[in-house]
Amino acid sequence: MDITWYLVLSAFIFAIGAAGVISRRNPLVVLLCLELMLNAGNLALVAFSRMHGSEAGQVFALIVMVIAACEVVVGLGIIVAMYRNRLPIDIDEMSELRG
Amino acid sequence: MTIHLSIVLFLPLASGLVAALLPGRLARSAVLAGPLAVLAYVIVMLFDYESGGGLQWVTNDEWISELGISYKLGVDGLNLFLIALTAIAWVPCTLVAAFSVVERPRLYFFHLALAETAVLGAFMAQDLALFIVFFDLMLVPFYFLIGGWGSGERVRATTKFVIYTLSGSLLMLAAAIALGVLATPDGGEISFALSDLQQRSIAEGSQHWIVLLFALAFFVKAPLFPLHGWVPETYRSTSIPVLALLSGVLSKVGVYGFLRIVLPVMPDGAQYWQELFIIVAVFSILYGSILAFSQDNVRLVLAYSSIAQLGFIVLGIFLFEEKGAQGALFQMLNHGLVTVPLFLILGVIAIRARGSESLSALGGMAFRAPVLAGLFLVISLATLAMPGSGNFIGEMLILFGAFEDNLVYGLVASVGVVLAAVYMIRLYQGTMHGRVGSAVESIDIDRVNLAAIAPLVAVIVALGVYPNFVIDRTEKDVAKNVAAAKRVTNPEVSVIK
Amino acid sequence: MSALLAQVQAPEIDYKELSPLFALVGGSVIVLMVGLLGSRFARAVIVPVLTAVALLTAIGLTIWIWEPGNRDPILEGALGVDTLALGISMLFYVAGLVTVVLSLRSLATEQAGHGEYHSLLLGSIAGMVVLAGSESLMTLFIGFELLSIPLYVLCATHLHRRTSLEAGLKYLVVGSVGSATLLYGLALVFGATGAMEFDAISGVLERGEVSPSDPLLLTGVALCATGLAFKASVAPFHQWTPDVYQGAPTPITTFMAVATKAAAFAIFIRLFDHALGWAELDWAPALAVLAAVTIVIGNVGAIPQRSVKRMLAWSSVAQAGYLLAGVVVHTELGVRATAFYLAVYLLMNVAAFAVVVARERVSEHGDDLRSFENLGTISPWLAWPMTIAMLSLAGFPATGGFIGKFYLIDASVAGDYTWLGIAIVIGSVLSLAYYLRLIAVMWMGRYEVELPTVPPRRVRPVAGWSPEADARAQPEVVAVAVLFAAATIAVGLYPDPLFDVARDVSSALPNLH
Amino acid sequence: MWFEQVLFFVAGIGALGGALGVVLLQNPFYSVLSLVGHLLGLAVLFLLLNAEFLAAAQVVVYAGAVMVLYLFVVAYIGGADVPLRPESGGVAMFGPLFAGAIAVELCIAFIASGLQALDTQGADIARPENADQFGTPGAIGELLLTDFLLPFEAASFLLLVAAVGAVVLARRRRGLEDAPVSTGPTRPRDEPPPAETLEVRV
Amino acid sequence: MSATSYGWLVLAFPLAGMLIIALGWRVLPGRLPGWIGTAAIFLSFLASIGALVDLQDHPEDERQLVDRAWTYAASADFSADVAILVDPLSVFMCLVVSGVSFLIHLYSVAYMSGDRGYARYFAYLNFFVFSMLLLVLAANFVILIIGWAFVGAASYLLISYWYRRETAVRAGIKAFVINVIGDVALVVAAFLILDKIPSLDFLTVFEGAGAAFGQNDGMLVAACVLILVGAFAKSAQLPLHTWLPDAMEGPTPVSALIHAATMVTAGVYLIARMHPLFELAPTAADVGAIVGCATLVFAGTVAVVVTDLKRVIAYSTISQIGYMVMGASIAAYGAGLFHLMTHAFFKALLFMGAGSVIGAMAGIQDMDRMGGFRRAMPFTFVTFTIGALALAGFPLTAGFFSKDEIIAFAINRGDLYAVLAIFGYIGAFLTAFYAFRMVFRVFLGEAVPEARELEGGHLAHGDPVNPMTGEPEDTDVGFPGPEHHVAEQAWPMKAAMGPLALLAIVGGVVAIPGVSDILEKFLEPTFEDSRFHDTAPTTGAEVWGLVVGGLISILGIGLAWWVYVRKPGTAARARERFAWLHRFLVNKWYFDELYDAMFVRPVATIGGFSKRVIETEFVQGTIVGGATGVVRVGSTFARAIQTGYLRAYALLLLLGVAALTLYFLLNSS
Repeated sequence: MDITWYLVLSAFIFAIGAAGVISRRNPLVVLLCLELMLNAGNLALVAFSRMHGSEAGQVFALIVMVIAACEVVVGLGIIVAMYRNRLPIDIDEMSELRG
Repeated sequence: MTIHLSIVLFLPLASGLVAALLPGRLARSAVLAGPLAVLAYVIVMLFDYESGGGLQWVTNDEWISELGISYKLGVDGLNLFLIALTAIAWVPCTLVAAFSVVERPRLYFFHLALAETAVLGAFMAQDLALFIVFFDLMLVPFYFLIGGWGSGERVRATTKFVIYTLSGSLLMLAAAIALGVLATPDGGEISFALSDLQQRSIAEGSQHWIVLLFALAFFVKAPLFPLHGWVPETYRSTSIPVLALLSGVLSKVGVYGFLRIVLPVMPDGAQYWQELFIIVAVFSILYGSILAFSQDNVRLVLAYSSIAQLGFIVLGIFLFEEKGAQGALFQMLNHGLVTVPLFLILGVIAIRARGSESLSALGGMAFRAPVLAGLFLVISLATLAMPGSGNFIGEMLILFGAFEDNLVYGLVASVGVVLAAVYMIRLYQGTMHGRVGSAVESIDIDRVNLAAIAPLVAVIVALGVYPNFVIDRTEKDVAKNVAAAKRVTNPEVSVIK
Repeated sequence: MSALLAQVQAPEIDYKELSPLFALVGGSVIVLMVGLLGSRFARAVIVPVLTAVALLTAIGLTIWIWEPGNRDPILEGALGVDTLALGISMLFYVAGLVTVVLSLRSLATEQAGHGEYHSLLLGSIAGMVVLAGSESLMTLFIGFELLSIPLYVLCATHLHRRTSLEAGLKYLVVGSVGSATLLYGLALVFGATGAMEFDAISGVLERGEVSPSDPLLLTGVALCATGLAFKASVAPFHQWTPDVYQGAPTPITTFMAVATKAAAFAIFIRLFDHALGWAELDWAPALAVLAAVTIVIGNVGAIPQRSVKRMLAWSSVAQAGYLLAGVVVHTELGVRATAFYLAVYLLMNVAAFAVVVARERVSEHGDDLRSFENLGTISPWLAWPMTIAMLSLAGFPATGGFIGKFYLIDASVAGDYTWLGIAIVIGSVLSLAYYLRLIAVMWMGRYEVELPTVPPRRVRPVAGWSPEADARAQPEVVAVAVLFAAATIAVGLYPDPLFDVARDVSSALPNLH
Repeated sequence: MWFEQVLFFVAGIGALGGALGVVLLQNPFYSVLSLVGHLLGLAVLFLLLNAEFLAAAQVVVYAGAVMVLYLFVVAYIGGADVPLRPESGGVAMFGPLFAGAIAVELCIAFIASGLQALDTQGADIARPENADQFGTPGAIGELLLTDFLLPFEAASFLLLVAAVGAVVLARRRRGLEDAPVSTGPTRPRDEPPPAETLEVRV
Repeated sequence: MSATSYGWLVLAFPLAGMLIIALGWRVLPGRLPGWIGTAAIFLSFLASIGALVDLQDHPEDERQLVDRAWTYAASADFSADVAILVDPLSVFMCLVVSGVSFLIHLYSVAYMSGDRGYARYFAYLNFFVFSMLLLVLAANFVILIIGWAFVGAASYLLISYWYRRETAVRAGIKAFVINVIGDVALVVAAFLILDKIPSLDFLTVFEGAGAAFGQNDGMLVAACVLILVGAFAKSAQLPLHTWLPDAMEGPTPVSALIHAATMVTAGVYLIARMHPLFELAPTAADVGAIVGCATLVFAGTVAVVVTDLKRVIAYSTISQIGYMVMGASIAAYGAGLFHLMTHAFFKALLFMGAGSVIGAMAGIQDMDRMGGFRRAMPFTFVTFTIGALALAGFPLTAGFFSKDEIIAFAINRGDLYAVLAIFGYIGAFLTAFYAFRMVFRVFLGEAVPEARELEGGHLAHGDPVNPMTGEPEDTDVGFPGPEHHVAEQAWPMKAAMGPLALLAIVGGVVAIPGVSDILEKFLEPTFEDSRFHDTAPTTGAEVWGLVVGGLISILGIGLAWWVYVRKPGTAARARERFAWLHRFLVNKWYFDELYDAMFVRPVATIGGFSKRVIETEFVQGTIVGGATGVVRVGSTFARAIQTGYLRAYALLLLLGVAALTLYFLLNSS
């Protein structure tokens, strides 16, 4: 299979993730969509590393996984804190700061 | 390399700082000491000055080498008398202020002193960037003085004033930097020193827009039609001593910039806009005069009259010819000298009319106030450029220059002279003569104001008797500064005499 | 096993040059541990002191290893410890110190726990240092995240306050979108050039192995630009800024305002002016437009604000626009101007925010304009620093802001971006509208100052009635305000030392014209 | 090589479907599960790209740890019963539009790019017998300890920081009980702070 | 002492007097200011005599002495010194001015006694004399213009001397503005000359004129016309005459001094001074002649109908100056100046008489209210009649010789000028008529109450009212305070009127055709360069002229006698018969209304318009409002997209990404 195929695939995953971030109101799902976007990046990285035959890309992807995990943790932490404060778990409700 | 100018420059600020720290009574004397010392210093300079001797008492130090900004001060015919004007004007205004301000006096004194330093700096600066620094710095104290101690819609007024002026001068900043950069030869060090800028030349094309931006800044400051939007509100709500300075001295900084910077450094650009600017100036003369005598508020009469006066000055400058420029420079001095006492007198009058400042409510005050009336009369006559006053010589030179350039402009401008007579006499009669206005009580001028105004009147008369004292000292440098522009306008004439 | 290890020749690690980083990381861990101690004293006093010590050590070490000129990155080309990195990281340290002082008695520290709070702070600073010095795409990304993730948490540390959590969540989500975009962009750049290290990338471009205008590369550049622009809050990626700045605890806002921006621009300079320098013709115009848009949006956005924090946030957007101009021109002068302005920007914003902290702790109006009325008479020691800060931000002479703008315009004009210089000027004019208003409120408040018309659904003042309100104005806060205001003036009058630093900083980058 | 191609398409479709599922499924619980599916698909693709170690890590760390964490939280706050009002119009409508635009632009970039390598299977990655093969744990590990030491260390530090952050946010602390009472579900709070679960992994 | 030092003295005394009075107003007691002022003028009169004597010692061709004090202003080719020119012409003027002024000061000492502005009055008066002398002694255009403007200012101050009278104030500003127009005209003229001849000094200019300008050179004509405008403004010639009648608001002695004897004749002096230029520009000279002629007729007609005593004299002044201007313009310089001198005598005399009558009438100036003062104030009656005779040009009085010499000269120039001469005779007839209209209506007929009261030996008292509007006066300012009616009793008034009466009779001896030509000879050094110098009419012709003139004046007097004494009521009947004509004349040919419609109104309208529309709509509205408006729109936009919805932010971010990527893709190759 040509590398391009993988890349196109990653592009679409990226787009789906982005669309999800915009259209979902449940912060948990939004976090999942962010994961999607990062994974798209990973796929591209791995594909390119295969293309160039250098493992740098793969290492990068590995690091990205860690980072993704961290984001998730913090994100979930905030959601939990919101929940603890009896705040509705709904992104559109979080719009007091504006203007 | 002398330190004199630096001393003169920072004396007021120092005194202001001291005043800000001293208790009330002492503060008053302290803040008076600064301007007085400056005045004394400047008077010595006036007589010590060697006319035609180029820049004198030059101070030239590196300030910000990285940006090519040097701390370069100097005095020549062009700014000698403007510095003198500043020194002269600040004393009476500080005096009046010192005895009239009640709330937060120390802060007031500090700003007043800072303002003097800034203005002096703008006049002394021989480095474009330094000039702009002081030019903008000026606004800070005045912002506070108007907003903090004015009357009526003071905050709105001061905000408008500062934004208006600064939008002009920031554009000028950009233009100035562009000038400095474009003028720098390849591999050369960037420098804003005027002497360097005059040597280096920049492409005519870029001169055009640079000059335009400069002009914007200066016209707003002057002010000239149609950039005088800030004038009415500011004049209405500024306290008298500050207003006197604002209208008498600050308005000169801009037009001075034309003579000092634009003409010598960017003659082509200046020449490109000459026609337009002359028309603007002439129109301002008419417009200002006409509005001046359709106003009822005495402050606004003077406000618009100074628009007309500055129209004359700009006209004189953009004739690119010795007589006109000389007249303009002389007129800057004269206008300052008459405007300051005029406003102080208006302050006196307002007090005697229970604060009323509308001509319809004033009148007939002369009766028990002959001294006030007399002083006011002399100043009014000088303001309308009565022959025998310095103002007359100034305007005559400008007119002569204008006629040489184009008879029509000259004639239109002369109409302005007649109109000036109308509104000034109207102002004088409206306050001093006629039926006694309601709420007017006729009491003669008080000591403080007399002490402030009388010397100014003496100076005015003196200039009327011997105007050549000024012209003789300024002539050569004026000629030098218009030379380039004149050469551009009519190449066949060889200029410097 | 041993055989395997034998094959692995470990990279030589230059501990000297890494020392500041160690100071921070070590400090972070130690602080975390000390924070777990039982005694209130240990938590409330020792922890901040240790943090400060860590930062001061870092400063000292930075000065120790300071050495101008272009130098090879260490750790297999991962990290550059050149004057650019060091110079900018100085700003982080100072900002960190200020934050420590400002949050001494802040409620955020209480709720987050002193140890955690400070260790997160140090962690974020470490991330900034890595980011500022990153010489490879991977380092860039890890630094980027290491800087962001603690900040997400810190924004939310007012756990009782809804707006604080909101700020945290917004920052997290939008930020993650930003970093995902950045990641994809990095991936594309890697794909196009096949290299991770900036030197290698610029080498590839220089040798023309990949045309600088290859679609793949440029798309990558676009995505990277987006990610970084987001961090630097450049329009149209600025929208998180006002909300987050307003929602976060003010000390953290201060930190974000000055440090994050500095980090973002450091990497902007590295990536664009160094790695992608050879593609200048492709990216410079686009960034220039972004800069202009940012300047306008930021300023007009600030005009109708009543909340001072929010107003400063918008103004920081505008400042980002000014700074970007220095990057766009892609000249040594531009880099210098940017670095210089970053420093000045730190000084004046810290002064301003310190005053906000002091006010919102005592006034029931929180950070609303109303709580600054007559400050000039109530407490001049706060009013003057604020005034100076505002004047400096507005670019009045005799303040650092003037010199900074002068420098930036100078750079733009010299780089044939005169119109960008004009844009900067116009921006400053617009900015007068709100800076002067604040000054008027402080000094002329007794008289009618036209406060902006209250928005239809009005933003509740962030602090004020908030728990912070019961605290009293603290001397250390005032001290910070005065100190930095004085510094602003000092720089305005005698900027030469700062210029020398800026020159060193710019000397770190090769192939600038 | 038809086998490889079939595998690509199967995995690709799996990944895509998983992704779509995440976005489209209303119940966050199912979203999580479909993300797991997506991850598995990706893992396969990684294998096809000679990234064995990465594929393994993907399955273990992601599909294992992170998703479990997710499920915990979802269960904890009951994401399911968050009232999902119909998506507010404009934004939700434009979202997919711009996302699609970006996807198209990226594809154009890939196709229009001048790099020949894109249309190949990738560079030759054959290595001598005794050396670690491309993408094997040994090779990656070696890289992590040599070329990419800094990112590696930084990442570990980042994990620590993130853990601290999670603690800060989610730790139960006195004072929360008297937090401003807003309409919200009141339920027993009995959960291990999620942070620890992750800290163990590091 | 040399003539020039005398000249400086002439200037110095009044100036000193002015300063002493002005600065010492608080300390000087009672009438002392008046006496100081009078003394100053007297000294300067003596100085003028000194100058005269000294000048006569010089040989004929060295009687034009210039003395520079200091450089006034010098820039580029513009250069002017403070310098005086002492030559027969200026000395002649000095004598007339200081002489008449002295007498009028003397008169004022009594007349103004009890006015609360006593000191102010004499300060003004001295200042005026100083300015007038500066004007006549000026050696270059700049100094000339300065003096020119100073006298204008002085006249302004004295017109609105009673500054709480609205009418006085209005009259003042009118006079001032018209005078300024004159000044500006002079400035422009000065430029036009400087442009060709690089100097402002009279003598240099006159020498260079011939070389620089051709005959009737356009520029020169323009310059001369402008000079004429200046002269007209000052001398109240058409169309700039309207201010003079209103100037009667000032105290009567002021009217006598400034608005009859001296200042208003400055125009004549100016034309005479500039004769070398005018002779190069005959066209301009003709303009002067025609305007002068028209003015003299016009003013005559108005004077016939006006009933305000002072204004009758004012219009007669305008008309008499018309003669002088005509004379000077047709190169009858000697004659013109001769008439200037005699006119100064008898017109001052007339005003003084009028003053004492008005005093007796308690401030009323309307002739309809007067009558029969013959017995009440005989001295005034006699002197006033003498003045009237001289004005009417009754044979052998001073006016007789001077006026007719001008006409004779005109006839002698022939063609066009002959026509002017005819009009001159018509004017003479009118003059004779209205002169005696005054005499008969004021002094003859039966005595009005005030007159009888005066015969009773004490003055009439009435509450002071403004003679124009009739509104009560604000006596704070002084006149007409109750104790002000001094009529003719105070000796200084008699002492002033006596000599003038004498001069009005015998003043003619200095130039009686065929008998004496002292004046001619004396002025010769100034005018010998004139082309018409030797074309003076023959004695025979002049004698004929005198005869005709005498007859005409007698006719006029006779008619007046017929109308007002023989058949009283004729006037009323005539008035009914020619009502329209009367209205036209009483309204002074509607000049004021015309100017109001032509200049005042339009300017006021423009002012109002720009105040209401341009300022608000354009300057504030478009420029300021426009800018702020744009900004406001921008900020509302920035605010509007800041919805606070996270997903909206993400959307914008995505949009940004898409746009940016698109841009880069388009740029890529």
